[in-house]
Amino acid sequence: MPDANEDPPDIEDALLRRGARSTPYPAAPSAIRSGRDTLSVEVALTVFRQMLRTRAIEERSIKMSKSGEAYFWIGGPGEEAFNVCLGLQINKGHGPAHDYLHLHYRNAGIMLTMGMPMIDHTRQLAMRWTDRHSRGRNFVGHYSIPEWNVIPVTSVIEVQFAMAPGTALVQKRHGQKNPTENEGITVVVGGEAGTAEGDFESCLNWTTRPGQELPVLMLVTNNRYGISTDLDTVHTHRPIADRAIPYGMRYETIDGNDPVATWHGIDRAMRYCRRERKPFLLETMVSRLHGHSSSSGAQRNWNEADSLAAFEQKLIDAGAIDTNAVRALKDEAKAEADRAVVETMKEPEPTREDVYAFTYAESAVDTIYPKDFTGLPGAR
Amino acid sequence: MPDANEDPPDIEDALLRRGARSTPYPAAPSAIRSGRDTLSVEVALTVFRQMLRTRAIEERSIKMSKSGEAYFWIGGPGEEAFNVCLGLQINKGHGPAHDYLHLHYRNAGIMLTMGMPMIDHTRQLAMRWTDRHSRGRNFVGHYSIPEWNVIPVTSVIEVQFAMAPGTALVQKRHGQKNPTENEGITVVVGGEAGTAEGDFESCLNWTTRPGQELPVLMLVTNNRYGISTDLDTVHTHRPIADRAIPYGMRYETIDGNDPVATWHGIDRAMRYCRRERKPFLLETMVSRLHGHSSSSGAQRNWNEADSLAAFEQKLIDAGAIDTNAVRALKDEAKAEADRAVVETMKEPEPTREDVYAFTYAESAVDTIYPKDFTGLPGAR
Amino acid sequence: MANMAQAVRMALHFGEKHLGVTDVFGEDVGPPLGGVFTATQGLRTAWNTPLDERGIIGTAMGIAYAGGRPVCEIQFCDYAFNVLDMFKIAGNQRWASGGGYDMPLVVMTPNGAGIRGSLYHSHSFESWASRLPGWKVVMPSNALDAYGLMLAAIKDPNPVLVLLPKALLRAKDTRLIPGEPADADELSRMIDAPVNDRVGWEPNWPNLEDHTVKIGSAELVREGTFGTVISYGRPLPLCAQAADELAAQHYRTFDVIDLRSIFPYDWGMISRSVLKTGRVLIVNEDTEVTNFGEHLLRRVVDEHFYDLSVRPRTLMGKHVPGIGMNQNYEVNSVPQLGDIRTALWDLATEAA
Amino acid sequence: MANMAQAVRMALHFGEKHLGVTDVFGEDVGPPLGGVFTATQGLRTAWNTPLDERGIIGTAMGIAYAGGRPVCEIQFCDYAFNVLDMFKIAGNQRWASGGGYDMPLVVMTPNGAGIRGSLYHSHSFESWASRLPGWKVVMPSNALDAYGLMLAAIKDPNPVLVLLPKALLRAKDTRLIPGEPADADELSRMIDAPVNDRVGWEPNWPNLEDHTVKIGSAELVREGTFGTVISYGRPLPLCAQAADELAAQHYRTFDVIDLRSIFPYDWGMISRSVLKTGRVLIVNEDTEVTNFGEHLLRRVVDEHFYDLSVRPRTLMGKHVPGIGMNQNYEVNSVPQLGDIRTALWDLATEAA
Ligand SMILES: Cc1ncc(C[n+]2csc(CCOP(=O)(O)OP(=O)(O)O)c2C)c(N)n1
Ligand SMILES: Cc1ncc(C[n+]2csc(CCOP(=O)(O)OP(=O)(O)O)c2C)c(N)n1
Ligand SMILES: [Mg+2]
Ligand SMILES: [Mg+2]
Repeated sequence: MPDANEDPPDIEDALLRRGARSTPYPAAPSAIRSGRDTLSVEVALTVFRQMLRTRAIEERSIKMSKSGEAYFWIGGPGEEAFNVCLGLQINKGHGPAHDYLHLHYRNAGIMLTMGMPMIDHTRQLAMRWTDRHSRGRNFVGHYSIPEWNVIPVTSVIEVQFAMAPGTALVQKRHGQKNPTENEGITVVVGGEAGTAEGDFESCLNWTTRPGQELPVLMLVTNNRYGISTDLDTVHTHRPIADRAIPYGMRYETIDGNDPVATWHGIDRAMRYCRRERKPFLLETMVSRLHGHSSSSGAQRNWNEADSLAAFEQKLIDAGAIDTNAVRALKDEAKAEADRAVVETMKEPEPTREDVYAFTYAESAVDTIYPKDFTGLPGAR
Repeated sequence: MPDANEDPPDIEDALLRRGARSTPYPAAPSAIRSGRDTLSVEVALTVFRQMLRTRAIEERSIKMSKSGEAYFWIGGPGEEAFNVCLGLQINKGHGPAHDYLHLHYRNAGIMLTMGMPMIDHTRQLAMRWTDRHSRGRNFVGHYSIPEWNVIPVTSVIEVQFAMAPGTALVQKRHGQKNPTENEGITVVVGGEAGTAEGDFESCLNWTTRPGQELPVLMLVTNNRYGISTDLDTVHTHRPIADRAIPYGMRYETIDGNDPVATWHGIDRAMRYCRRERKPFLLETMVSRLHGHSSSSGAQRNWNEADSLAAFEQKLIDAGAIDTNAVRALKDEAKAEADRAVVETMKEPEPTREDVYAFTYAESAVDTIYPKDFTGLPGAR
Repeated sequence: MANMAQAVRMALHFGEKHLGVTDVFGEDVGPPLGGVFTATQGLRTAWNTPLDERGIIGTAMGIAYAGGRPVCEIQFCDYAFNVLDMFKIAGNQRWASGGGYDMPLVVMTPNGAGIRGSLYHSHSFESWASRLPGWKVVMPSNALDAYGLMLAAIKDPNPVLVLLPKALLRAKDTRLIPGEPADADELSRMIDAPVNDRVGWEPNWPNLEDHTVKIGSAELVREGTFGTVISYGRPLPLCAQAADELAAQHYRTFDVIDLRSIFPYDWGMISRSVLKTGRVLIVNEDTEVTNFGEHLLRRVVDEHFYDLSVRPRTLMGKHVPGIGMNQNYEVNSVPQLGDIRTALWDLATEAA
Repeated sequence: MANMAQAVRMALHFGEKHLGVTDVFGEDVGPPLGGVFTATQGLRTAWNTPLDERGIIGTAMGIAYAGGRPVCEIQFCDYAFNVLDMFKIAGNQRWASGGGYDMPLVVMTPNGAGIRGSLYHSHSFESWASRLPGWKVVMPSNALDAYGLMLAAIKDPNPVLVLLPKALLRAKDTRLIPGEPADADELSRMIDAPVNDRVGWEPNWPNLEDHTVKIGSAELVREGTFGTVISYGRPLPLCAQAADELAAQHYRTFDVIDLRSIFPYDWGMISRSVLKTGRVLIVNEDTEVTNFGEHLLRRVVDEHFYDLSVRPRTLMGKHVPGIGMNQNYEVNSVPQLGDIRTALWDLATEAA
């Protein structure tokens, strides 16, 4: 298998910024269609493969949480189309010329698609010292990758929406001073229930100050539930996307279970943010295939639509792939996930000595903690 | 002068719940008009007189803050039309059959119009123990009148919007159980800058839960400034009232400097809340005649439109009142304010012994503080 | 034999039936879930709110203002920090309004570490809460006290915060709540919602009786002479266990005080015990800088400095930004049984 | 001769010019007002925000994440309580992300009572702030230190909270900030915005120099042998004055320590002084239950119990729901000069 983890193949112009590589699958039809939207077979198959990989790591993760290899699981089975289509269109890199990502806790697919190896997911899940995101401190899916502008995910619902204007402000200024680096945007993701927190409104407001509009792509993954609470019981039956209206912000609601629609919905919204340097609110309707988290059992919910199964059928029906190739891809993805877990479980755990590490950055102006936190001031 | 403080005269059907009394002024024309709206002369003159009284107490209050009789002043000169028209239409009383008021700090006019004697305003301003709202503890305009459902005003901007759904919930249930007492609504008032806090959104959201809509009249007094900050620099140039749109809430923006328009705007919104048992967002455009507070000098700003002067002119032009009668009313109002101040300054201040008083209500299940707070547990 | 979650649920039922509770609400508090720890299953007045802690506390205040009797939940105390301003207001409004309004409000929230909850399901809240004048704050360490303190909280006309130690919510009590069936399985059949299909499920409440643990009354759970241990909540059973071990193995006995009420606290019981033993250890799991245990230590020093035989001690959580998910973080951040045993031993054996 | 507000303003100007400060922002921080206490007048990067504390701290964090150098203001610390969760996150994100990101963030906010500010312009915040691991917290008691601590805060790559004693913001220092003109009127003409028409006004900044007060370094402002007084912020000058009075009138001298840094604090200086005097008084104006001063007392008891000659003391604000507007409330709620003098006298004269 090509090392697609580190460097996913290039797709259309949205991806031109990455090195080119051709897709391994011969394309029978020229495009996959959904309503008026189409996706080239090349892109469609890449999306499909990344969706499969995402599903594989999620399912393996759930298994880990049940087997005792890990403890708590939360993630995004059912959101693969959204995660993958977003991950493929990110302007990846470090600093304000590139996109900043303020993510939710169901976004493994974004990271895998951007090139994060699966083991960087399982290390966090298994609470290893090698966990690059949190050194075994945080829940799974709480990523942090400075090189790619992935801001540390925190469990506190919606706070990422209050931070997003800050990164976007720096990006907008950076682009004004450096016109060739005027494409970076801030991408912020959260669930629909979380939009009831004031921070969601803060983001709407702070990104639309007159003359100071900010390039923030606000993404709401609407799975219609906050844990057990049905959205329809706690929120007026209008789309979350309507929240953009009082701010004159552009908005749209798309079917996040349809990868073709999702690809283009994200593309339209992103293009607008990148070029206009203004915000966009995009709501994607998604499924929650394994409930909220391992705390609610993480059993598969067969009543929810499965974007992956549907897309597989669609690609087969269109002659873009055959069942043998699908099986091979699935096996590959599962094997990749298994290898990550095996490797992970060999790795060291944090120790007693690590409790305080990384509390403070080195400081030349602090007489007590010049290097890092070392216990109470002057403690022996 | 009739003791209008305690019991303002009745006006039209909105006021039928109070005892009848006739107005002292002969009405030459039959109605005062503004656009398509009209107000009977009787009502117009009552509004006018209450506006004069409100202005008188505010101006006297500013003087107190400058003379050393008081310290800090904040209030509502420029919002008289709004305050008076609202105060006259409140369903006054105690308990869920009547209106609950969650007020802003510029609402002296509401209280005077509802019948609060001026001295209950100046006692707080002069920090007397006789201050019924706060025992000399809080800033002026931070009213609290349990008998009239006036919830304690707090300086923390916008929190009243998070509390309003609670009183309205009790009212709605009460009305469902007691169909003859199904008219009480919750009235919540705040400035336009404060709508940037998440609590404003909490109110929009919590009052529009499907099937659980709540009778809350959300009022925004838009004077276009938060202290020194021009709304146009920190908020998209759309009406604040648009914030109702994503929730399917009814909304309107009215000219709060026009008492006729204001009367009817409030009447329409209130009628809707009372009858439909649902929320309404009403934005009133108002003036800020003396700046933010005494901290910014409280000088008169002559660039702002003065609803009182304009209404006086309008009434005179219409032949509803003459200049002598206006002068007499003004003198009366000023004298009333002066008397309140003189009386206030004779009254006692709180003492050292009062510091802890009223921290806790009596409790039969508390072994340490059965009556009230008495210092640290077991303190001698 | 009820566990603490069941005890809370039964107390709330008692509150609905006999004490005028009008609303039990919060995120996932109503059907179908009945609370992330099942503490609100089957309650008549339970309902689900939007995901908005400010709305929860604000609405609770409004209900209380209008004469209702609300009990609301912050799903984890870790999520109370965006609404501390409203906690403050709920606590100060009576004072600020010169006694104009009471604020009969109960907020309950799971507290502390011990469920492998990582950063945001491990916070302790009692030190923050103790800084909220106007509030009363209680924390049970067992199911019976949870029942009794919850009833006190409901009856008290002031705002009361009930902190529930997360790690003890599933711990069964050895004692029965008055009215509770003696058989734990029977209780479960009566009041635990079925795991899967809950449509049409109704609880079958036992005929519960009043049992009120008064606010401000601690309990002396062990008696001894070699020192005084003051604790509450999750570490309390560990303190009792450590004391038992030292008593059995080394004949060193201790007064172990379960404070139960954080504020107001039972100064009388603390004071009497300190006078008797002259040795004090205060144990809790909250972070150690500006910790409520330090307040207790200050009171002890204020009033009993000259009665102390040896240095009074605290054993508290480390000053860390969070409790890490890996257990090596947690066991080295919050006091464990071994730490308590060692601290007790040192306290008892230090030469006066 | 600058007052504290001017000193902060000059420090921020120095920060913009030499230390890479990119944004100074908050409610009314930008033109025309330049801050409710004038501390941000004339600054090149100052701007006004919506009335939204969560947006302020959140945006500051975002700016810091993206490589900016933000200094933001919460208009009064009294309004920081709806955003404590984000304070916590700003403090824990480095630890939580295993050192992935620094958080070079400065938050400044006026603190404490003394301006007749009633309930909501009188809160003290240092005890709350000291419970935020990952943060550094400083509080100057004079203009020169305000300048020096603000520069340290800006240079430090960690989140630093600068608490400014409200009541001292207009207090002039006797010393000059390096580069400040000797004539206070001249300084005012150069950097104070005109009261009325500000259109076109530009400050004329003096050529300021670096002067950094390192975080964690206290200052011994009085030396003596009869006791150790530990304070900071608003009560500090009162402690110095009380010490001077007792020295002049009764020949009782004291070490008076201006802590300056709340966290981390200068334990070395405290420890040395306590060893010398054996008598300790800790003074601040925050409410007394779970007060940072109680933490300091606990440290003293932990490490110097057997070095103490007499009971160590605290003098703190009362546990009240608020500071009342009428001065009779305030003077009986927070320590006054007379209270401090009495406490010092008692400390010095208690028989060992
Ligand atoms: C501020 C805060 N309150 C409560 C929680 C507990 N909690 C975790 S996830 C969740 C539901 C989130 O629902 P939604 O925003 O729709 O996201 P989803 O999980 O459906 O993707 C809740 C209430 C939290 N993490 N943070
Ligand atoms: C939560 C909070 N933040 C900041 C303040 C300080 N403050 C007092 S009034 C005010 C401006 C309010 O503006 P607006 O809401 O428009 O009301 P207005 O004063 O114009 O009537 C501010 C920022 C406060 N009182 N509360
Ligand atoms: Mg959801
Ligand atoms: Mg305004």
